[in-house]
Amino acid sequence: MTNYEIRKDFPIFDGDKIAYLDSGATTQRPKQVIEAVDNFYRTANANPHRGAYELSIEATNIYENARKKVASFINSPSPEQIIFTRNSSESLNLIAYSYGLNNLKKDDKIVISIMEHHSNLVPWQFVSKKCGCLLEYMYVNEEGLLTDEEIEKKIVPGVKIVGITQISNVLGTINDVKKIVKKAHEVGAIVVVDGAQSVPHIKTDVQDLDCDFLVFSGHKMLSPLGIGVLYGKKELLNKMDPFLFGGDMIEYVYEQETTFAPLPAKFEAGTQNVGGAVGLAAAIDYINSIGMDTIKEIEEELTKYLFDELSKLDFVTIYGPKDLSKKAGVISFNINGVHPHDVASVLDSVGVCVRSGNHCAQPLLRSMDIDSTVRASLYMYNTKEDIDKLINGLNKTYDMFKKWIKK
Amino acid sequence: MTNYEIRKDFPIFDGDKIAYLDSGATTQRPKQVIEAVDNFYRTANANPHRGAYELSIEATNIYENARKKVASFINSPSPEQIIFTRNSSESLNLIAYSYGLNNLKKDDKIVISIMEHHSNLVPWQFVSKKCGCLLEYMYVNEEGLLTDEEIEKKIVPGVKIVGITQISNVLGTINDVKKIVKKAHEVGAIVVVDGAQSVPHIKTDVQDLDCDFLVFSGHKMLSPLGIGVLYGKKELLNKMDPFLFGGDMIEYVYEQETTFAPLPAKFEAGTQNVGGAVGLAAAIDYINSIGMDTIKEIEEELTKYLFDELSKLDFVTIYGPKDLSKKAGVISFNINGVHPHDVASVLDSVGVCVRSGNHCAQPLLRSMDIDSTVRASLYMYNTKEDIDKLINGLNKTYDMFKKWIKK
Amino acid sequence: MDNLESMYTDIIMEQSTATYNKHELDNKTDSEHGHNPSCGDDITLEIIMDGDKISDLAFTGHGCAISQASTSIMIDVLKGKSKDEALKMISIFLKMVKREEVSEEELDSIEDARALQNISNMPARVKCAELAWYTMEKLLEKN
Amino acid sequence: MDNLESMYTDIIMEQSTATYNKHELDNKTDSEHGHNPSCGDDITLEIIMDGDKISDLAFTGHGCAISQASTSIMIDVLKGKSKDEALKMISIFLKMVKREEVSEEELDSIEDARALQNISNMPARVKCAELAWYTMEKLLEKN
Ligand SMILES: Cc1ncc(COP(=O)(O)O)c(C=O)c1O
Ligand SMILES: Cc1ncc(COP(=O)(O)O)c(C=O)c1O
Repeated sequence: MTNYEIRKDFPIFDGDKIAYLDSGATTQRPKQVIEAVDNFYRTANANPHRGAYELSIEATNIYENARKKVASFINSPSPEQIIFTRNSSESLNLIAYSYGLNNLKKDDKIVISIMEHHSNLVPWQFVSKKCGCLLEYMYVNEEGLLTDEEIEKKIVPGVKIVGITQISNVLGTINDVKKIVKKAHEVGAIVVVDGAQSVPHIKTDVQDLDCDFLVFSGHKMLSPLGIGVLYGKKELLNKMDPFLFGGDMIEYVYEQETTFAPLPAKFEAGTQNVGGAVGLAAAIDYINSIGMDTIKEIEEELTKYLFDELSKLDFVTIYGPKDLSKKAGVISFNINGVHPHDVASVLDSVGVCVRSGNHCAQPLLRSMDIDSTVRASLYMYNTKEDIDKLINGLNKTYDMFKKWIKK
Repeated sequence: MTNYEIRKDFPIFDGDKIAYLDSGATTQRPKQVIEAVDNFYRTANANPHRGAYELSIEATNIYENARKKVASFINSPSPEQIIFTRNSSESLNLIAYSYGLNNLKKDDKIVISIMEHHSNLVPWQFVSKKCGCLLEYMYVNEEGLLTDEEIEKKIVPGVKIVGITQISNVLGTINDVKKIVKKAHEVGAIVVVDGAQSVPHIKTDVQDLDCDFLVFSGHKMLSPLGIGVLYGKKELLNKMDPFLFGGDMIEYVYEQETTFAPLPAKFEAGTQNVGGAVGLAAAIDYINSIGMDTIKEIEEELTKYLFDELSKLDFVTIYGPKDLSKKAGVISFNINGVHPHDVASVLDSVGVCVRSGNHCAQPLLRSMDIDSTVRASLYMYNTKEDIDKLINGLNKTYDMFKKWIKK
Repeated sequence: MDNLESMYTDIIMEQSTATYNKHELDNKTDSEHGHNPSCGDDITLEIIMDGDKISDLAFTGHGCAISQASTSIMIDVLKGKSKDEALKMISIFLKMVKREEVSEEELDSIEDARALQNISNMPARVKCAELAWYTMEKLLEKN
Repeated sequence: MDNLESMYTDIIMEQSTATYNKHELDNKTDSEHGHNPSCGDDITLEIIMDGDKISDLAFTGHGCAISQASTSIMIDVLKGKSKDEALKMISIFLKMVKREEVSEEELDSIEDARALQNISNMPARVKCAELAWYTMEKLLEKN
């Protein structure tokens, strides 16, 4: 399938009114996903796990099959290592509260990269304050890359947790997570991988990476909002205390004592978002029907085109890796002297959707000495025409603003 | 509108194959709700709060309008006191972690009723263990009612938190929350009201109740799964620490320090379930179009019919209030000598969906010296025919099992 | 009613109310507890192992007709078996109720427990039938 | 392009790059900080109150053209006003950009700040225009 064919499955592009270049924030949904959820609510909706009737069993099976699908998508050794959450942020907080607070001691170290999204950063500040441990950063070089020296220097004995995003949501940097995991395990640290920007785009194999935890969000991979995933190694998840308490995650409840259910129920309190899981399963089916290889090819071609076209604009500064083998389909840039918010407004007026701001990565931007950028991010349904619209819009913006730009 | 007319809006009842008597677990959805969500994903989907383009602003507005709708539905003084969560369980955990852990000291008391759902019970066990405080119970009398004496006896100086469900999900008991709140405030305690079973069924006014927190779940009031609500008094919410950390709930993020956004964003980390909020708003519109008074009338009539018909079966024991003015449309019962799970299976075979088990209320059932019950719970789309099917099913069950029943 | 009648057969109803396997064992060598949190079924198995052999087996607890019958029938068929024989029978039983493939021969080998085959038509109840067998598996694996 | 051109007018572009209001005040009597976390716009207002009167006002910080222009224009129109006059103008401005009803008279009363009226056609940018005015409101309420 080509991106042009794929695009037809997405109702929001009917009439081709918008060039949607903000898939890093949230993707659009194909009709296959929308219809799967719709159909669930029309025909199979019930509370799973709790009923003694067929409809409820059906809902349970649908939910557990979604879990199996997610497990095989990231090659999890077993489905019960897949915990459904609301989004990546909740998954990361679950790890911080349930693993972090209970395993870190005074003067232990947590190391994360400076390019982490706030969701893989602020929870670690919380843990480090509560536990009296140290939060340290791996910084990037001028190209936005983590060097081997930096990794070696920061991941040292005493480090207990390493947090790393597989792909930066600002610079598109693809980090060598496998290397970082290896190094971390050598010093006895566990590794939390933020796959929010990677799992939707590149084949992710948790056993190959050997990471201890991996999180991602359904809404960044064609699913409905409100469903996220936490993968963890079984021995870690088994040892962890529950995070949210309530219905369905218990075994026996006495007035003063409670025993908890085994994985995965232990981490899923209350009525779960079965509709969301149905959507995520349908999204994985859709992605598999296209094939991760095809998706990668489409994105690589578009990324190169976007990068080349942007590079031709001498009034634009591009941030992050110039070596495209280390860069995913996420490009941050600025028109020199024009604020990204103004750029985004002009682009919006010509039907181009990009994001402007700090992209929930203030420490990274501060370390690069910038306040904000314009970000274009791609997915399988984008086309060269979308990029051409962006480039035209940037030229128009520059024309509008140039007489006011201070040199 | 009559229940027969309402019923036509619910696709799952097409062909009238099932008598769905498990709305206490989760309700069915009218086409208006399903279509609203569907339409959002087809036309207006984007990440709210983060974009600089119209589509994203539209998503933001849709999300904030849903918040306003929820606020006015429960008469919250302002929309920012409405926090969107995943479900009631998450809302209760938010209170337990963020208010409970930070405000309770050794030997303080938490008082909850014995009829609380595990979701308003297990989190308080967690808090009481962490803080070294005492968790005490208000017990019910033989009819499943909290007496004034019990309330007076338990809510005394030293109590800091009172947790109370407005309607029991097992017995249907309607608690006099207003009286409990008054008493609790007299001794300086705050009150957490579990509205999961009440908000969908009876007009709930947080200002009239004067409760400090109220939680409920969208999926028990015609909405999609995956969206819940926490209401809190503004001064409490403002003073509380954030619970989940990450994107969109921050103001400034530095490497070692973070300042947080004002309400409601402070409590909503990461990309929110806008689709879920759209569904909840559509559900509220639907409910308002019927009218809470009409809903109450329909349910009261059905509850009386159900109770009367069940009472005629001499092989059935009914639990909970006999005074129907104190009982909502939730009735637990047993066929004497037949296990509820077997009853539910026979009912299932004749198309009647009820729940059997302990209904996430083990301490209540233990205090009543039973292991489990059959529960039938009603909503506006149920009919006398549903109840007739149930009664026929019960007669059939009794016929099947009677020769094996031990006296 | 087909599924229902094929499930609540006379054998099963009789076994569900039978009490001859339902008691504690004076000289038990081990025991194991099993529980289905969603429905509340709760049983404890007690065993007397004689070397490799299950020389006695009994249970206490409560639950629905299916779980009680399944437990009692299991005790009937496993008593006197060796650990390995018992584990094999357990695995065949579990495959049978989950509707995985089992041969006629295998079905024969689990003796009267075959009476529970039709439970596989009622997914809501498979858990009830499984409880005793999973609990027994755990118990044997410790021994 | 209609909305866009009516927004990025010469007045606004000029004010967005003007620097005469952008500096610290030596004898400030108070200051207030405003921030839009979603876009990163960040300003600090400094004020010299002379009794009830705003005798001087200036700002530092950074942000988009709209927020910078709105801040500079606000300083122009509020300088010399009394606290009450200023609060009234702020409230009219905020109503105007949110598209709530405002009379011709009211619009006149906010002087040059009227130039920002068309921002109400671009909901994505209303926040940018509001930042300075909300910050000023906070500042005055403390004084
Ligand atoms: C009284 C009561 N409280 C809390 C809950 C938990 O709701 P949820 O499962 O949506 O978190 C329920 C329903 O299961 C309930 O009936
Ligand atoms: C790298 C990265 N991590 C985490 C997140 C947070 O995801 P969510 O908002 O779905 O919780 C995002 C997206 O916003 C992201 O890009």
